[in-house]
Amino acid sequence: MAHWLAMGGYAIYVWPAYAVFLAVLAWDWFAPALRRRRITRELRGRLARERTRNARTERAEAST
Amino acid sequence: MTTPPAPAAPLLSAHRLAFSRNDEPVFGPLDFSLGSGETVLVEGDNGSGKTTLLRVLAGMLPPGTGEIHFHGEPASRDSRNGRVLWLGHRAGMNEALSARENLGFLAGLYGARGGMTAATAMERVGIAAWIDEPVRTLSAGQKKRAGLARLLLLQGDIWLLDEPYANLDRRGIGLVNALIAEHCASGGGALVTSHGAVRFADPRARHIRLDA
Amino acid sequence: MDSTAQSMTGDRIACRATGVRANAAGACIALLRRDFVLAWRRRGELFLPLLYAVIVTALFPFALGPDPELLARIAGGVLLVIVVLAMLPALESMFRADLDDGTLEQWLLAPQPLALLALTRVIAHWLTTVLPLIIVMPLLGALMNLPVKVLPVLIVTLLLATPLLVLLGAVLSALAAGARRSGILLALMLLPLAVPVVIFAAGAIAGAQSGMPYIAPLTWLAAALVMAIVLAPLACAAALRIAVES
Amino acid sequence: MSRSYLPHWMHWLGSPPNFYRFAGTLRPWLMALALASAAIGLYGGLVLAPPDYQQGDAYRIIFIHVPSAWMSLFIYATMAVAGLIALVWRVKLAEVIAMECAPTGAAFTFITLATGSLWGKPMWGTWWTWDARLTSELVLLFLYLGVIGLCNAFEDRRRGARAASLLALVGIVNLPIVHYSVQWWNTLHQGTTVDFLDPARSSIAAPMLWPLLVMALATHLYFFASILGRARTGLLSLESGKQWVRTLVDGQPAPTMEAPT
Repeated sequence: MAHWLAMGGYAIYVWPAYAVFLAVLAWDWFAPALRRRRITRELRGRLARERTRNARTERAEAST
Repeated sequence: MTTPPAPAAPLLSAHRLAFSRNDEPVFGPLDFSLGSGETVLVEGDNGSGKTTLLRVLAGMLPPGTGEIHFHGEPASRDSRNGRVLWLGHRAGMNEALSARENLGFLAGLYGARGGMTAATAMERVGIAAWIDEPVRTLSAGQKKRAGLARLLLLQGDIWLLDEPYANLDRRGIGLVNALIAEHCASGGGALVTSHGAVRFADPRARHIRLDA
Repeated sequence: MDSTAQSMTGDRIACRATGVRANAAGACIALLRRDFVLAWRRRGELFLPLLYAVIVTALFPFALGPDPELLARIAGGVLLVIVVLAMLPALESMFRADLDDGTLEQWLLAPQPLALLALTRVIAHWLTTVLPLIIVMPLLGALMNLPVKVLPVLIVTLLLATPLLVLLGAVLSALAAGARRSGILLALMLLPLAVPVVIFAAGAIAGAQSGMPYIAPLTWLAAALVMAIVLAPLACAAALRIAVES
Repeated sequence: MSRSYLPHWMHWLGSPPNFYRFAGTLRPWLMALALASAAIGLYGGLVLAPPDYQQGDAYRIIFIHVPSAWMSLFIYATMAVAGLIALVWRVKLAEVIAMECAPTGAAFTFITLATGSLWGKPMWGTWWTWDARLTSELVLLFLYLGVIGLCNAFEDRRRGARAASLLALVGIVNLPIVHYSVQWWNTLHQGTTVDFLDPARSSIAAPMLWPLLVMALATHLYFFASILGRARTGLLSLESGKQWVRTLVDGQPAPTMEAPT
């Protein structure tokens, strides 16, 4: 195993290359998920505000 | 001005014309035509799509669905350009140049009407004294008038006027109505948007009502 | 100006009666004249790229030492890069003012093809902002101790390369005109497009400097210029349409 | 617009809610396949394949470097095709796909440059060389960044997408010219060229070739999974006013009417 990890002496080049590959693709995979969560949170807030606004106007209409 | 004999196709016609922005319908479907000598007034509140309609007709926005014809030909660069004059919110004039220079340039693009020069056009709209001043120094109303001078000077029988009354005083509004009337009398046609606050002079004008 | 309008009116009456449209050559001349008047009115700004080029050129000997041989060896490439950098700021504002004041809307509805107007604008821009840079090249060459035999090749190279860069820059400038901010964005977009131009231009200059043939890269530049004259205005027109849409 | 002559299934898939659901179903499968093939490819490449007789184990970077380089070009081509569709037919989905391709493409281009650099150091003794291939790849990265930057510089995202699509198309004309010119330039300055051990040489031995091809398959599958996810997110933000997004987000039917004024 240690022999394999040493990569024939090239470990300091091979493993960072694979680390870059994995890290960048992990970013690529998770960035849209984070963006998506932000979008849905904002949208949920907007919908909630809209509902309270509508409820308020309905009450106002009922009282007049 | 030479107008073709009576059974000619209208200057501009729209058939089932509709436009959506981001899948939200903005206006339409609309059917209308603008014949020679006619004025069509497009009315509606803010946000009802008046400007959008004019931009679609001018080819600055792609039509959503429906057809537009100019002189009976389907709308294209060839059938539209050179026939349409556009007056929008912006003057279409460079601020550092004088009205004379701007008008001279545009006359080079569009061609000038017979018997009309930058000077006579500016005279007609009442700001001849400012003809050599940089456009930057003109007031909003004067810029609008300079835009009207452009309509007078340039060739093109279909006028698309987006809120031509904005920024104008009572005399200016009268001027716009007089210019439209003259243009129609000489065989042209005008499509005019207004948010309804201004009384349109021509009682025969047809109306298109856009609702938000 | 008034007399022009007057004389134009003469032909237009005939045009109108026969339905012939305003002609393309007249439109191009009108646009060129307008841009020249505008440039003349802002002639102070035209000196800024020149000043920039002179200052940067003067900095090189300070940074690298006044060794005439070293300067002579790098002069061609350095001057090429300085010209490219000096062109950049002006490229950004190629269409912006016209978009903001509504002139582009008038372009769009003019009887002439939009691409033709864009090409005319490129020519006007090149004549007013880039040509002066090429004219002062002998002076800059002297500052950098450029070998005299290289100077003509340098100037011919720039005469081919800079119009090409302005054509490419016009497309990008039109693309960026509708955006909120551009600035560094334009440089970022221009870099990939400028790479081949700079390579061939530098190749020609290096060839002349080392006594090797320099005709081949110049031919490539000329071919690219012809291609760009045909294609770039079309792309530019498409970009301007996107910019006007709103 | 007249989209009616497109095949029916394309029309169906072009509708954002349909695409959203379809992509949501397909995506996990693609990603699972991508991970499985990556596992096989990496096992083959890192464990089974023998060391290279010249480069020792350093050559094992090839199994990510070359697939990434292929992806950087493949994604650019995808972006340009989607951009063309977006410009000509104004299909919203094509705009979204074109724009969402750019970050992933830039990511693969960056990986190519970084791994190439890590490979170059032990092989050529330098982190960077102005080799034709590397230089073209760097230019490609700038093209991607330009597309991303232009798209984001617009207030109106759809207009930004179309402008950036046009830039992508200009770039695709430019890329071969860049490659050719850089090659020409490189032969001109022969002194700087390092003896490049062509990584994609066809004489590669079979135990090294099959992991490379499997890794290429894995990156393609990954890209498809990634672009589906990105396009879903892009559609969600672009269509945030729409009923289907509202129902999707909070499960309850949204108010059908704005507050009366």
